[in-house]
Amino acid sequence: MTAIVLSYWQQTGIKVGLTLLLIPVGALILGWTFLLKMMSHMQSRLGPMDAGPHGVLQLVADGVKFIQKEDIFPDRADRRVFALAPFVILMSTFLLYLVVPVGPDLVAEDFSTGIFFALAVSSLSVIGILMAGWASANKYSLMGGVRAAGQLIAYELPLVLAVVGVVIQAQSLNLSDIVRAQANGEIFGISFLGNPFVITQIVGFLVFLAAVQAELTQTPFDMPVAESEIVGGYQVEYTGFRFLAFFMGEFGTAFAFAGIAATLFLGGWAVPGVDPDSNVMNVLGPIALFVKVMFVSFLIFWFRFTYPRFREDQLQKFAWTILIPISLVNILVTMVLKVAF
Amino acid sequence: MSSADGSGVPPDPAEPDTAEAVEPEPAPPVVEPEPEPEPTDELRIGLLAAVTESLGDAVVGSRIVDGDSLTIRVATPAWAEVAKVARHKLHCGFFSFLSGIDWLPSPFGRYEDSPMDEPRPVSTDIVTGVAGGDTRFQVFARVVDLDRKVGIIFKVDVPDDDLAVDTWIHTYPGANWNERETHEMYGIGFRGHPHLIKLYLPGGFEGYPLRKDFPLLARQVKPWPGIVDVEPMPDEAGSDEAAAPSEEAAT
Amino acid sequence: MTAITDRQKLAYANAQAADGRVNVEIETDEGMTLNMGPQHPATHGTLRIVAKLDGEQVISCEPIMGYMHRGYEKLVEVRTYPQINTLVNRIDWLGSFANEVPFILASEKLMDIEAPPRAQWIRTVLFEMSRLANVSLFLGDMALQLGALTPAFFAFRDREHVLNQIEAATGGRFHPNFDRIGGLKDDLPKGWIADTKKAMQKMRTFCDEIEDLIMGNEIFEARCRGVGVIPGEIAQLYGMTGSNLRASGVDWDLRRDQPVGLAWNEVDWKVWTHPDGDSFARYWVRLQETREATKIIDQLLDGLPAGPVMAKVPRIIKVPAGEAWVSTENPLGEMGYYVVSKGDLGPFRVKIRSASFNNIHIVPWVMRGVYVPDVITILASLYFILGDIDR
Amino acid sequence: MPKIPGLVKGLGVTFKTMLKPAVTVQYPYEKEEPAPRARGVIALKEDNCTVCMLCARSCPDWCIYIEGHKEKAPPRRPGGKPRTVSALDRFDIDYSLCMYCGICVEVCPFEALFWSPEYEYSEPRLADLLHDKERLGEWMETVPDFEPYEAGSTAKVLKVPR
Repeated sequence: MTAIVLSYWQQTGIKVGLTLLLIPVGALILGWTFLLKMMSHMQSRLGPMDAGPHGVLQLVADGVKFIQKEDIFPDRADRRVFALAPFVILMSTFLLYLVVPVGPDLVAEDFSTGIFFALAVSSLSVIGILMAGWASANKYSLMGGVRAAGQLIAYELPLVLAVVGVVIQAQSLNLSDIVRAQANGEIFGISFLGNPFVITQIVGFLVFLAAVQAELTQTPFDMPVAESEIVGGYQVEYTGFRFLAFFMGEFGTAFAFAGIAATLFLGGWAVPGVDPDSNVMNVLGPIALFVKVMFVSFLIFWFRFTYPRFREDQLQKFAWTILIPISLVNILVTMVLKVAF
Repeated sequence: MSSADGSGVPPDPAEPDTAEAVEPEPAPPVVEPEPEPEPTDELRIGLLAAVTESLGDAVVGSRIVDGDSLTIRVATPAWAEVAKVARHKLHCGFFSFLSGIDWLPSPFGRYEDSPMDEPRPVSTDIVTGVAGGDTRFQVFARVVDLDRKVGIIFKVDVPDDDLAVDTWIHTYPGANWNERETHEMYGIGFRGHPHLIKLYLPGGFEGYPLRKDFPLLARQVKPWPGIVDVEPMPDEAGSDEAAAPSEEAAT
Repeated sequence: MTAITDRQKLAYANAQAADGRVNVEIETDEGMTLNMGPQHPATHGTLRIVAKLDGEQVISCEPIMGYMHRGYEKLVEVRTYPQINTLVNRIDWLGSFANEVPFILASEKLMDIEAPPRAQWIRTVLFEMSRLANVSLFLGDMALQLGALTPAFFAFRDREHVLNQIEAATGGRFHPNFDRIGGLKDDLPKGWIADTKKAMQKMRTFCDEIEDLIMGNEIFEARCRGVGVIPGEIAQLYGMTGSNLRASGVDWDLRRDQPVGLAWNEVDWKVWTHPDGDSFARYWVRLQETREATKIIDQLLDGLPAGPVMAKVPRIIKVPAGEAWVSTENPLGEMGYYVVSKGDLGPFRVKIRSASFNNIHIVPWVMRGVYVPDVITILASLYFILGDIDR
Repeated sequence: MPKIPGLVKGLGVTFKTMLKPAVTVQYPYEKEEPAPRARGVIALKEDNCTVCMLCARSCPDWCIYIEGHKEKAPPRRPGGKPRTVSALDRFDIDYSLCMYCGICVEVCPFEALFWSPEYEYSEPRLADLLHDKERLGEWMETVPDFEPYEAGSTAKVLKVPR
């Protein structure tokens, strides 16, 4: 079927290029739709209106501005670590994108342990944040970095545990298989919608959303960057394109996580009523996934713009005494039901 | 000009204020109290009586305005005591403010003099206000009893040779910053205050800004624009053609 | 390498030393000193808090101020009474009309003048409107400090209605300079009362929104309940006033307890108190007071007496010698002026007793053993305006 | 009825607000009408000024600078004596110092100063904010009429001299 046969490095090049392109595009889409527009309207404002129709190019303009800016290092910063930190975070984002399938054949790397890989690489960003926090030679940065580390590690667990329920139901760690399991599944014999796991795994979905919110350091879990307390936390000393990298990392990761959540719980690229393995899905799939991603992102940002933030100790308490027990119970129930049916 | 000891450290509050250009005269003996109707305010008369009972001779002046205010001036040594009396005996639990006042007439006025005028005669007579006073500086404070809804203003003279009074912070912790402010603004010391550093001003600031003999620089660097500047008619009063702006022209 | 001259080095060292002076004073062997401000977003203005931390726990802290000290007490000594009026409404710039009132009242007391009833009522209306303008911003700002962006924008949006009405009546949105010895500068323009009532309706909607959006929020409660508890007695000794005092369970409101001639006694309203004394109580009390203020204004506008707005006052105002103290219940707390006059065009001395100065005084007491985020919560809930602290 | 948790109520508030139109006014393209009483800029009616200096003297910021000279004006009534009047040479208001208190407008006994609600006169240079008497005179066109008063008022509505 394939007319063109690409060598390994050509394939890799295209995959890497496309994925790298996805990060800023995803960040731009989320940034404009939700950060600039949805937030503004939730606050009775219009948001930026001048750069392009309804300010669509505002973030591009901001990006250009950031790139022009001087690359400033604090006096006592650990220069190499300081310079590297934003890119460590970007790398983690990049690796996340690799495993998210956007169509039956459209996936950069179809690992059989895809979701496991995704959750593993997402924790890499902790290292970048710690590096940034430490190397800035700033007390606020340090506090932000340490807060971030504590928070991300604490919320890694509910994140993983929430996914376990899905994995049990789908009987696979491969994201493409999870999508197919949802598309081909049925609930009590009703196969019209397939079986998006959000229905059976609603608890897992909510826990996953909460944990994602924390992973992304979005309000109400944004203590690492809490601008009214520690003035931006680990980002406080960054300017120019390094700050831009942080920004892209944050929103790119949000995009990726929304993609993962959509894949795990909302049926991914599958569209109800269309055979998931038909070729048309390679065109329809990305669109379907994009719609679902936007839905999940909407939830994420809706919470962000409505809630105040927790305190650090309350956040930990929330993770360890509420989210983790709930997700453990959820796993148990899922297991029992899985065996029963 | 104000005393500037130039050492950069906050001056010792107990240090006598000798650097004054205008040595404060010993104040006129007693300020004539205006003839006033006898107060009829039972509540405030009672409070005054209670203070007098506790402090005896230390109450050196007082004034009651019916239904409005009670001002009590106490002798300098009794300043700390009067706070205790107010809080524990009169149950004035609410501390409103504490500040100082410099009764020296300002040698500068409102800076609205033409440089061409004769300098105004500057009076150095110290006329103190309500409840009298014997010194150039006074410290006054206000406490309130929220239950009886009555406030008392206490005043105390600050001796000219030893610009210090006792601190109130052991009785009213809220006096802390007020005393620090009074200290930096007037140079009045507060004996027993543990942390009498500057509150508003930078550490190295010299001089005491709220003293009357401390000039307000912002008004000194610029001439007053209100000086009448109307050129007279050239043919009028035989003034010369160069017509230096005359002050009297319009007045 | 970049060449740094000795002069630059010296300047840098001096700057560092000046900055460090405060730190050294409370820095000891252990712990970390965290310097919040003067450019910190949570200190809305230029307050600076130097806190000694153990981890994220505050061991002791010391507020440093004076970055905005304008020397009002010195400035008023070279100004005439009308000129001071425009100066003092810059003390608490969010509720500026309320700053003018006690000063004018003190001057009127010395001159033995009383403003006509219509002026008194309009004064009260504008006073309460400045309370709305001030406190509504607090309702949004405290949420902002706790990380919720949206209420702050709601506050700015709806405060606009109040500011527009203040502008329509006085000509100044922020600094009305409308109060005069003996009355008011001008009467109300036509249609103002109806517009103001509409604005009050909007403010009540705003209060409902805030209640749903933030005060009922479980996260908000978790952040505020039990944080920064101030017992009523301590609050009094530190001179805390206003909503902060009432949130500590002390039923004390100068509007009711120390009437100064304005029209509060003529209408039906309620003093709200809360027994808890924590940050949540302070927020709660202020929200109730915002509602109460809209009710006060509505009632006052309904009963506005007819008549002149200015008493007979000499054209050149000379205040007879004497001393007078007048304080009112301003949006931030008790705002008072001790005016000493010697019969001149300007006062001899004015002691300005501002509310925030005393409200913030309690910070070192209340911030022992709290977490860094609680510092923000407490500061936000105490609610201060820097101009009101530094004067 | 069980209590709706505050977390959900809050989401409702933001969602509802999102569906309502925004209140933003797109400033350079659309403008809000300031209140007629708004203190935007001070306008000078030069003919009415008698160089009495009252405004300059009562200005708390010392930002009004006035110079004048005496001159002969034609008599009011035909056949009368020529009058000596004071004419303005200079009337500057430094808007970089002005704090818009309005005391000058209020003290002016000859109706020479008025408030205009115009506000768009910012300048890139501080020195350009010093408006001379020609500039201040131009503002006179933008001065609105005084509004009528609310019911119950006994104040008289004044007229702006045109």
